[in-house]
Amino acid sequence: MPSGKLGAGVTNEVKKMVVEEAGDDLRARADRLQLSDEQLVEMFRTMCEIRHFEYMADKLYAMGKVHGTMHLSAGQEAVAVGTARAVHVDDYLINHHRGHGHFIAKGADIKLMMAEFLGKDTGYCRGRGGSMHIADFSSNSLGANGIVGAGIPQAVGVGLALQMQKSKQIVLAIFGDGAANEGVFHEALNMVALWKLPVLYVCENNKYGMSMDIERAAAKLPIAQRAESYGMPWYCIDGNDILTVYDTMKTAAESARSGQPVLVETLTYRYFGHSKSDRNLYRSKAEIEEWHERRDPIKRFEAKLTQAGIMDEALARKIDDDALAAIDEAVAFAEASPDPDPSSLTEFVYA
Amino acid sequence: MPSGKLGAGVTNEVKKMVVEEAGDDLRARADRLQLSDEQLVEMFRTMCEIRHFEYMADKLYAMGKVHGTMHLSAGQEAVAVGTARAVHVDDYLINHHRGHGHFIAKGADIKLMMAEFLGKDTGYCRGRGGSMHIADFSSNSLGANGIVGAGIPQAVGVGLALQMQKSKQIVLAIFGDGAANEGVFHEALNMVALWKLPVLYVCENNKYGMSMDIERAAAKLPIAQRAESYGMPWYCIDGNDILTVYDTMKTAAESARSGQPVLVETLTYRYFGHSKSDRNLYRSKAEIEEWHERRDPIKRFEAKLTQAGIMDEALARKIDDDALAAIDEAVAFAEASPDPDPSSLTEFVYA
Amino acid sequence: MPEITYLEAVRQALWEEMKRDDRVFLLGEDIGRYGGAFGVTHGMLDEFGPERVRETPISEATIVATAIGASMLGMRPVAEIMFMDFIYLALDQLVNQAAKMRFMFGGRTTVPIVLRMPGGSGTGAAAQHSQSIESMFMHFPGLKVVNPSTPKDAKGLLLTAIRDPNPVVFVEHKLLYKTKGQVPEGEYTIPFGVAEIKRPGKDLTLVANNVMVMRSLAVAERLAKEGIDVEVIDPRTLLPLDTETIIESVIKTGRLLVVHEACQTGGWAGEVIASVTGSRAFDYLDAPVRRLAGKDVPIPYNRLLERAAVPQEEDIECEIRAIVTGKY
Amino acid sequence: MPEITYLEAVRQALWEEMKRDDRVFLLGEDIGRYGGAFGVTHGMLDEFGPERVRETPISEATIVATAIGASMLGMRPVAEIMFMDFIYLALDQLVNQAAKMRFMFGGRTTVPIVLRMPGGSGTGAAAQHSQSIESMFMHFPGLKVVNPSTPKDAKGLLLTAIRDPNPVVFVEHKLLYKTKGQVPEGEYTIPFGVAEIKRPGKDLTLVANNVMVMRSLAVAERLAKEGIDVEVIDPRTLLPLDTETIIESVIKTGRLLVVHEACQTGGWAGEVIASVTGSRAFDYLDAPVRRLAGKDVPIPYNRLLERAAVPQEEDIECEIRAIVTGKY
Ligand SMILES: Cc1ncc(C[n+]2csc(CCOP(=O)(O)OP(=O)(O)O)c2C)c(N)n1
Ligand SMILES: Cc1ncc(C[n+]2csc(CCOP(=O)(O)OP(=O)(O)O)c2C)c(N)n1
Ligand SMILES: [Mg+2]
Ligand SMILES: [Mg+2]
Repeated sequence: MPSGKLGAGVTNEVKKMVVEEAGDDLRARADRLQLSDEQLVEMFRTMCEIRHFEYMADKLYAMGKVHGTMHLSAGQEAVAVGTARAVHVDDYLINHHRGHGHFIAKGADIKLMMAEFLGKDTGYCRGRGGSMHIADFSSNSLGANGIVGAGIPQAVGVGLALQMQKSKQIVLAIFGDGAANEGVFHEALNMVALWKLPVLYVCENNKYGMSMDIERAAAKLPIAQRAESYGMPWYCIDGNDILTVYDTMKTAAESARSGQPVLVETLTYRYFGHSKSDRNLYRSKAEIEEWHERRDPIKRFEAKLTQAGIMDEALARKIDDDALAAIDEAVAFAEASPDPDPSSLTEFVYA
Repeated sequence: MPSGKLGAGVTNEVKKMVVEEAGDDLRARADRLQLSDEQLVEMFRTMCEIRHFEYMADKLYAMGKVHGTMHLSAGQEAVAVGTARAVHVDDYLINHHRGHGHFIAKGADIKLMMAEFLGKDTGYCRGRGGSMHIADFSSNSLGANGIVGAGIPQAVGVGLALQMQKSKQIVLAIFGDGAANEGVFHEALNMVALWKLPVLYVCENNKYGMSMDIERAAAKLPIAQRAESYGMPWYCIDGNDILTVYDTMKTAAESARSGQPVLVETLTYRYFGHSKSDRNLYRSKAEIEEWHERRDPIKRFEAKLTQAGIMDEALARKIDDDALAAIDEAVAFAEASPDPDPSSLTEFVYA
Repeated sequence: MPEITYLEAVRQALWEEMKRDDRVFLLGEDIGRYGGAFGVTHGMLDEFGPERVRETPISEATIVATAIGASMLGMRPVAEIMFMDFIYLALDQLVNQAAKMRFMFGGRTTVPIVLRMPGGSGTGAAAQHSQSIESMFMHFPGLKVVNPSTPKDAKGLLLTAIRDPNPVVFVEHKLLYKTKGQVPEGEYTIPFGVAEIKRPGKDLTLVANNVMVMRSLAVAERLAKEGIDVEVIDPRTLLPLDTETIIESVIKTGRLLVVHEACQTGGWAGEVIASVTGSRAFDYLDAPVRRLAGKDVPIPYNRLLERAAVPQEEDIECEIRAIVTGKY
Repeated sequence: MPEITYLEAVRQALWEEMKRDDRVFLLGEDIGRYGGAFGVTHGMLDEFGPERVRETPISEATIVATAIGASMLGMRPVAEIMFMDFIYLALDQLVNQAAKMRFMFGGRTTVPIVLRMPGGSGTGAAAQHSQSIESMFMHFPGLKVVNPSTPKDAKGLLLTAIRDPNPVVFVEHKLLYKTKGQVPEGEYTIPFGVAEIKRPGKDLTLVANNVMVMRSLAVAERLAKEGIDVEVIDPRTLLPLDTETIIESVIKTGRLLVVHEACQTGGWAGEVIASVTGSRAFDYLDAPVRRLAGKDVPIPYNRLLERAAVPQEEDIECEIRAIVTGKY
């Protein structure tokens, strides 16, 4: 049983954005979840890689090497990794604009991601898509979306195809708290519930849709309780506690696989501004620090891993350094890559 | 207290579409609702008028006098009249495609309605709109809509204007069970709840959206329970018992007037096919007869009025005859009216 | 060759392709027992079952999104948008998503969906059920826009549409459903981007789509008796548009008239005219190039107004006379 | 006259009109503290408060519907659609509702709403945040389409838009926000349907909108030194479109080139060209009428590809030379 509550309204806690992580110690929990030390460490490593990717992206932008905008997910690493590890590698992913972490967690090649981010011909989308449109069809990553909420109804079609093809795969569809106010959220949840499609919806609630505090955008919280309108099970969990995420997603994924779609809301926080145009006028320094200090998903996981003796200080540093090195390598690859040839402009409009 | 249940899931009954009408006898109930005999009789009379209007529309269509389609509301008269009498005459109405009854109940001039239905220049819309687009801005009837669900979000704007203008009026927005699956339903309910707008949403659940049985279109019933996603009160009531409708709408309207929007679902049934193209292949004769025989809103009200001695057989017949006569008069007026002058075609595109 | 209606031709194409390729399925509102608002899919539910003739809630945006998602997994969805006017509800999915995906993703995916939608006026359905917006879709690279005027074209082009790897908007016309025409025996397809000269002529090139092809041909036959020889060209697909055939014709006739029901301003006639007047055909033009199109008004309910809103045979005839006699 | 940016001009118009008329209010996403994605409404929340600078959830269809509903009760809503590409989500409300209501209802109501939306490429925002679809709106009778290229036009036309009783689509361009220009002191409005000759000339008539006006003027100045005298016309409003001014100009110059960033196929150049070649100006044409427009592709992310997708100064210069020298 996942530690997130099924159904029961955790409204008040959510309103205060205070969600206590499950109490039981890491070791016991990992055993129950049948997670080996190697797996736990790999999860930590991937979180570090995502964190470094995002800070590097920000740095490259500041250095004027990026033409375009970006939406960074630093602070939300536990959702990406905990979810990706809870589903099967061949399950499908429909991503959203703040999707770097989910791609990396699903195993994307950061070299090709970085190349796409810098608009190079070696990138996942041959430099045509950029940060907002990274996709990797070879690994069933169906792509990110620049239109908020637009991937939510597309998951209905992916789920329907899987059902018609009698596949055992599911589709994981990620979106934000703000996206849940688009009309397609309603149309899609009704349909997946009605048709019993293998869809796992994950709402990354990072408290804001751009500058809009969720409490000024949604009439009732948590977002996840909206699933009840469709008789769909839902969870609202601490998205910064990776094992809570993993645990919940395991249960949710199996439910989806058996034909009962689920909506999971993960409470988390974005560290960077919404995008390059953000001056952070709508939230307080104190709030941002609070999340960095007390709720950082990586620090929390690192502390537990070391407490449990699964990782020591030195290993942690090494893992982190290796992750950074991998990012530097990706940047080198991307920078050394050629731009697309302008004469190829009209390619790919039609198949 | 209305006889409809607030919140509590009447799901099962709804699934079976068996909703018992409130037990208490008419007299006691009318007294509690402070409805005079005159008012009760007027309500009956208006129901008869709507019924005759719809049958006449069907007849005119069969006679080939109508160019275009129509959506008739025969069988749903109690919703229209019970609702219209529960709100204030100057409250706003946003209507849907099956809207004849609501217009008549709001006091529209059936001559001008019939003229519009026949596409005459004397019609409410100068013959430009027809059955699907009748509006009467002089009486705050903001018009019907040919796009299913499109009026639902427009009510947000009307409610917002009323709030900004510090008006005491509310807006009544009518839509069907099928319309509740459009994305704008979700966007709009979230906003009216969030902004505490004076909006009363009425979902006329007549069991089908065109040929689509509500159980094949909505993942969970009743439709009204969807209001909980937004913390909005809701009712699911017997829409063929006019006093239950009146009673519930009174309470709901006052709630809306005080800034707490409400969603009321009225269980009813459409007698005619969806539109001219309907061959009724998706529902059984038995079902249709069942509703005619056991649940007809006019028969039920007539029986109670006579039982209570408020109206006798003879008066009932006279009222019915007068209503029919009024319709005949409207037809005569419409048929005697001129078509719009083709040279006026480009008028009204711009103000 | 058997004679069937335009409606039957569309159904035959769907039916035969579903028999041939089990990745093909239909989705939309009331397409099952009801057979769709115009009866196009009548009988298909019994033949193919509710999985492949999938009825949806009234949620147009998600109908199109569902087609997109399924197509990315190798399915071949054909969605019915009950009336063309309703596509606005799904335009983000069609334009920002389906049309742009292949390009945004660097050619690494395809979105093979077909959206069937009846357009046009003439049934008294008024402003929200009668629009002709095929021109709009031409402005969205990534889409293909098909617009048949005969049963033969309808069947052959729909088969091509379903097999095309790109998103295709397949525009039908309400007034054509009951019209009859000969259709070849057995399977055949008609390529996109190939206009058909429905009637050869030497005095004037008239380009028209769907219902206007029928009306223009009727007028052309009448005028032929007076020695006015009109060449009637049906592009059949608006995107890709076969400008070569039109340019060649104008070089021959020296005169061009484009006729469509869609509102004149912003209508596809402008695209045809710009393509011709910017081409080598310019030097062969003997007269101003003209267009006869729907008035710039929403479609009215009243029968007389509705008729006056779009080109009728008498309007076409009068415009042709004006051009050939140089009087306007 | 004071010099201000295009962005400040838009804000000034909103600010002054909200001071003058308390029926006017703003609604949209992140238009408060954030000031909108481009900062246009920055500072207005503090001045006018959250009621009149109303931030909404991310629900575009209902943003437009809310404006419609409020306008029918006498309010004057000005909604911001953060990026033009998002309007597809609200197109049913804009086209089936706002544009058709007055007509459907027999002239008994008006829908005075303004939708501001920035369009255009050049910021690396890729396919879903860079489209130019002003042409599309021209095809929807009932709407008015405004598209200013200078701070002066932006302010004067926005005031006119807010006071207009009809639904108005007000298209801004991201690359123009920071451009500066002189704006008259005090209140002034600019009427719809009146093109402005931004530069008189006698050799060729060049019609362009927003960013392309700027680029065309730069090229025109360069070519003037070589004695090639280009007349640059900015329609300013695409609907209504001032075809008379363009026709008069073509009668004078005998040559026409239309330049826009929007994709060529189905773009508004076709409308201008059809209006001219169908008019009395036809007899004065000395050369094929040409258009130079965006390539028929979604806007790519990569800087070089993005630049190649829309007309640049060198492309405009080269096209002008080709026309005046008759070489193409
Ligand atoms: C349809 C649409 N509306 C608005 C935007 C602009 N926009 C981009 S991201 C964003 C906020 C989305 O919030 P949320 O869904 O919570 O995701 P987050 O950015 O917080 O991860 C907005 C308003 C958009 N891209 N698409
Ligand atoms: C957006 C849109 N989709 C589909 C239709 C076609 N249509 C007209 S009425 C209708 C059924 C609506 O069902 P409901 O909302 O229950 O109203 P009812 O007709 O049952 O009164 C449909 C599908 C439409 N007019 N608009
Ligand atoms: Mg968010
Ligand atoms: Mg219904």
